[in-house]
Amino acid sequence: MSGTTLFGLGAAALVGLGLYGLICQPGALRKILAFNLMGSGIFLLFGVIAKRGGGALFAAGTGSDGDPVPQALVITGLVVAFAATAIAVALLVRLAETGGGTTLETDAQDAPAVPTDANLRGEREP
Amino acid sequence: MRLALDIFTIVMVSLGGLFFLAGTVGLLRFPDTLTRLHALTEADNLGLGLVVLGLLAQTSWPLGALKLIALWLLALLSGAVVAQFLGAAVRPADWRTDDVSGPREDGR
Amino acid sequence: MTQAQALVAAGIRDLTDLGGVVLVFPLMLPITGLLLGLVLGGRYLGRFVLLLTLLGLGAALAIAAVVLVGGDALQYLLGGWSPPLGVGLRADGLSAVMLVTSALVMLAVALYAQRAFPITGDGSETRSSLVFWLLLLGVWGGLNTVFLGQDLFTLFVALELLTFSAVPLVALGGKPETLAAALRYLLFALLGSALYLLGAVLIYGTYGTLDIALLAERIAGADRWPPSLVAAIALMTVGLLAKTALFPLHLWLPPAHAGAPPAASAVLSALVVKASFFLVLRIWLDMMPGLLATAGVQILGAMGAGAILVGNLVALRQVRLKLLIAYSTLAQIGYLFLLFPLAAGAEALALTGGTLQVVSHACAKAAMFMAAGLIAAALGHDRIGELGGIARALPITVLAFGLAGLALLGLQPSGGYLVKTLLTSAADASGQWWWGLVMQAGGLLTAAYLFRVLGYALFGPRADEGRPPNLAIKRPGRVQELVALLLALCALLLGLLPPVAFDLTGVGRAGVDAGAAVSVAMAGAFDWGKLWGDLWPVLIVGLLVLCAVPWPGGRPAADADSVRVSSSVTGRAAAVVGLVFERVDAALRQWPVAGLSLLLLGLGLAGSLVGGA
Amino acid sequence: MSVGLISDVVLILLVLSLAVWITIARTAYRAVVGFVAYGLLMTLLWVRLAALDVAMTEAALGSGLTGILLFAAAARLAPFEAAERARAPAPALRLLIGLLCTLVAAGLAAVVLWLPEPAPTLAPLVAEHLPPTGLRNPVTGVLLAHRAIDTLLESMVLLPALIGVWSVAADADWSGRPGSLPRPPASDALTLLARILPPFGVLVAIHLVWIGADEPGGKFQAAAVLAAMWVLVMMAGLQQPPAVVSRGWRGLLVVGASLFIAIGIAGIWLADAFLAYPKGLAKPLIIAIEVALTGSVAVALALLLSGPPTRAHRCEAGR
Amino acid sequence: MGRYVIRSAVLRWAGFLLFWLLLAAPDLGAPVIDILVDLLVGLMAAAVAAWTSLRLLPPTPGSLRYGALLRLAARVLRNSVVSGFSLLPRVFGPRLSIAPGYLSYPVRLAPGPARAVFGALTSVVPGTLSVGTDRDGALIYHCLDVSQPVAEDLAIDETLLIETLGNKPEARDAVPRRKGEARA
Repeated sequence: MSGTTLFGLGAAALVGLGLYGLICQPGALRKILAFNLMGSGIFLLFGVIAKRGGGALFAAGTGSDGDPVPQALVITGLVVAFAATAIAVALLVRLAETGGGTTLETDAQDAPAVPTDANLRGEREP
Repeated sequence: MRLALDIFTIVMVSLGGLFFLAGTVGLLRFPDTLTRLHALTEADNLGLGLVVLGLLAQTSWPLGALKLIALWLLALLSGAVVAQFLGAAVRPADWRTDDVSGPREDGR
Repeated sequence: MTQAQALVAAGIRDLTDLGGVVLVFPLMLPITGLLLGLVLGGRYLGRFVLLLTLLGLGAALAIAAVVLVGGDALQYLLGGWSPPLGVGLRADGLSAVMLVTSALVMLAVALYAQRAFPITGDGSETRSSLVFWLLLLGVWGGLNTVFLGQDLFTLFVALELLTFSAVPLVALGGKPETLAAALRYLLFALLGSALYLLGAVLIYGTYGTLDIALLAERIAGADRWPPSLVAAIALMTVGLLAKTALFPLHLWLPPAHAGAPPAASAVLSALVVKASFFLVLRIWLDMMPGLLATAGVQILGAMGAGAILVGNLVALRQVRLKLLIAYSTLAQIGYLFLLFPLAAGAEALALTGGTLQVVSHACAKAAMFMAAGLIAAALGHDRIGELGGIARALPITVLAFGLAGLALLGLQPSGGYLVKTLLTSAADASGQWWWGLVMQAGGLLTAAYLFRVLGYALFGPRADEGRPPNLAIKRPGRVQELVALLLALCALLLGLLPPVAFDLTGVGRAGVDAGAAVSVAMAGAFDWGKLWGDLWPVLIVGLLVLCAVPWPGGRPAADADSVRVSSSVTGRAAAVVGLVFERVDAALRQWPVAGLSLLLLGLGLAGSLVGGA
Repeated sequence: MSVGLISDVVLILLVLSLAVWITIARTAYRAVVGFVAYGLLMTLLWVRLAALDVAMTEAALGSGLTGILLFAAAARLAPFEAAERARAPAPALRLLIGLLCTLVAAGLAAVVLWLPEPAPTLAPLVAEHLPPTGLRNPVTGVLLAHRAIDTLLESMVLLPALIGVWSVAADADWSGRPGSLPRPPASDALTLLARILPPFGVLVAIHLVWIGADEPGGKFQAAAVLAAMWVLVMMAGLQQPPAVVSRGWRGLLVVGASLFIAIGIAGIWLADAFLAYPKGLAKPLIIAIEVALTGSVAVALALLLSGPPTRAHRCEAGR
Repeated sequence: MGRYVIRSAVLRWAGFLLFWLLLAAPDLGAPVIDILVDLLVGLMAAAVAAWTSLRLLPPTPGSLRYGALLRLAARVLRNSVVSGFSLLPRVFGPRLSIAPGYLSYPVRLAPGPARAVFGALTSVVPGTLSVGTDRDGALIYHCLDVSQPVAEDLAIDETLLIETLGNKPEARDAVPRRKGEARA
């Protein structure tokens, strides 16, 4: 078994772990962490596939020998994952500040209040 | 000459390794966080310095050597800062004093 | 040919000469608008976006015209690089329909929201106006990219653009409940996109390309499906279902769509959930038509049926109008997924019906949310039991709501009627009568909650009597009312379009003659016998529901949920059934349970595809 | 068993045990500490996979900036953790979900083992189509030429995300400055680092962009380094985060994507396709786009970290 | 703008240019035009870095005394090595011969970059770690062995640093206090 295949198996395990955390962790921050874990497993799989498709094609002169397409996709994906984490953290911190707690296990019946045009405009003004 | 340089490298790198080992042993044996911090950061600083010194004999002059030295200085700086940080964070409460350095400078 | 027609034809020919580069326009218009809007800031943002949506509608109509007249899909290679290395754009009939629909709804929302997200007196921007207008553009850009993209990874980025723009719209109100709804939406959507991306990796690892057309060729050429392909399809499908909120993965939808400001709810319900559905369609119909022959379509159909039944029944029990509409969206998403089992037997009928459902629901649901927003703004609340007399104060708004409801319900000549007829005949043609039964039941339940709302609005005890003046009903803007009404009329009169207009659906797709299917469906639609046959069950349901509504001077509406306290026989029966479904729904909407459903659904889909080819 | 394989085994085992730690750690703070270490190990994995561009991005973005973001959040949310633990799903449900997740992971592992041989690849195509761009780093070629639309969309994705982060502010605070960055106690050590390190970071970032056309490096790595430096300066209190209403900063945010789109549209006439570069001008144009995008992305990343505007800074807003 | 600003701007710019050359490691075999373009970019990059540095760390009027700087560097280096080696028997010895404790050192340097440099410099030396400032503005050190003459050593270091920065060190008015008990 090659190291690349090994990393592929590791990626599968990371996805499983992340999936478990995302579903079972009660706290939203832990869910966000689990999402990042799962994401890095997926990116790692991209890396494995890039390495498999590489060979020595680019060995000369460029210092990289993978399939560059998945590598480029991972870079894009990393930036997207960071943006996702940032929004999630901002929402979560604000939710905690406004007294909404940090779990998402809210009961089915607590319906949100109606945001109307009127209270949208001025509701947070003192 | 080549041989002398190689021997120098080997000695220095081994000595550096010894300090890394000392840092790790200290990390395990020392009683509290602060003393462990001493062992880890400072022994490793010296260890890294010795390793860099050993490698200087192997790299190209002057670019490679300067690069190594720059690397070492950066590691020293960040090591010292991080250690001070951690130290300030774990300092016992009776030594914790509230913000005596006055209002921080703002703007620029 | 008249002179005007000749002029139009000439214009379209010019556009055809321009070729696929016109596809860049719907892609870049919202994105450039977002960049400009961010720098320009608040002052003229609303007007600016309105202008953009007008331009966008023009572009979408032009593309639709070119596609329809040309009779073939438009293609464009970005940067001149051809797949698999480069990324292509492609507009077939389906894309064109989606482009036009989204541009239309965007224009309506931009008109509607002028008053809700206005310019302040001193010209400085406010939080909600900047966020709303810019993210509206973000949503639009994401949608258009989804409709035109041909590369699975580009589509991933587009979906994320869409999600990141849609989620903050939900939280615009800033209350803890809406923040929680937004966070739940975001995290579940992220789970969905992670699964989708995982599928895309496996596809790349198997075929070395992410281009849908190339993949279709390579997959069709294979003797049997490799395991990685089966896993990829299951992962991508289930990820997209999570983002569409197909039952039972709908935990995020009701609070998110009900908690957003009305203008945003309209976009979210009408368009955003359709984007991920559209991708499921692309994958199952275009990338891998062989999937239609597997048991997977029955799973998707069953989920759709579950959505119709549970969504409608739970909608019936809602206390708040916006939540009722949100649950109605859940049910209407279900109709979309009936398309898959039906397409296996009768593709032309099912696809035409499904596409029409997207359009009709988009218009009707946007109109409903807009009307509900106006009602909530006027009353200061949206509790259904206290809507009494609102019809007298806001006749146009209630009319818009009612017409939109009729369109969903499926009475002639509405879009809903066409959808129902097409899908039912597809069910007959493919010998799957049970889906037809589900649709009939769904229609009656829709009638029930529609009449419940209208009953309160028309005949309920006057809620505004004896109110202090500061709580008196506030008049909405005339433009807002008219926009809602026009959208409702669009949905209602969809069936009166000439059948040739529906040919668009089939462009770029062999064997789909949508125009013919529609003409057959509309034939005899206005026959009195047929009309009566459709009408009497609805009327009976309406009467039954009206029995449960408190009349003026009757029972006090202290408990807003009249069905729960109803003493009539029908009320009791409905209450028991409703209660059971409500409990089921509440249990399914717990996060771990929804996660469990997701895993089971994914594994089930993978199992149903193993061994197929 | 070769040395390389042994180190791979050790590396992946370390990564997996850290992942388990992140999942089961008692507090979120510990989990985040684990996550930062995990990110550093992932960087090593990427080096082992011969993807230096990705390794740099992972180190700067996946471990560094995400780490700061999560640290700040974990510190602020620590008081809620007791309540969270009480809401954990029932053990039976957890067991069931755990079993299903294991099943999914096992299935994936099997699929990975069954991936077709020889592996399909676009590497030869990229090699063939790299010369017209004048670039020598194939990853940059894919990002800026062959799949330019992804890069453009991705730089756009940051803007709704940023607006989304801003959107959770209170209405009255809109004209304030972002205030979510962790502010460690006024400490000379951090200030010293924030005074000395950033110029070097700037040099490294410029270097990464400049060589990115030909060697590993590029705008995202450079932008992440720049953003980290700026965040350091703001955390040490040497500079205030900019107000979100500031037009100048917003201009910086959009300049990269705007230039990209402008050059892309010009390509319709000059190079016969949207997002195509005229012959011979490809490399200079790509470098121009990279430079502009670096600035925009760096500002976006730093502002994403800085969070929504807050009341605390309202009095001095409007500059 | 004083002359010292211009002087330190030029100096820093040159230093950053050197660092750039280290990073870029120009290939002298390349075509001349490429080398020139690279150099141009390097000049600009160094200018940007120097500008950043001037903003973050404004230059002060005094000029560095290079003799004192050398002596300071030598002393820190020597201290590091000596106390580093003295650490070895403590760590590896059968019983830990350490006497950790705190020490409050009333520092003469004004708060700001100079004091931070002092804190960092002394933290590099094994055995002492600056962990903050106390109420009177004195630096708090944590020492591995408080039985060593740590405060005296610190005073010598500080004097050298003050000299390096171009100021005359004033005489110490008081012996540094020593606080904290040995905890072995």
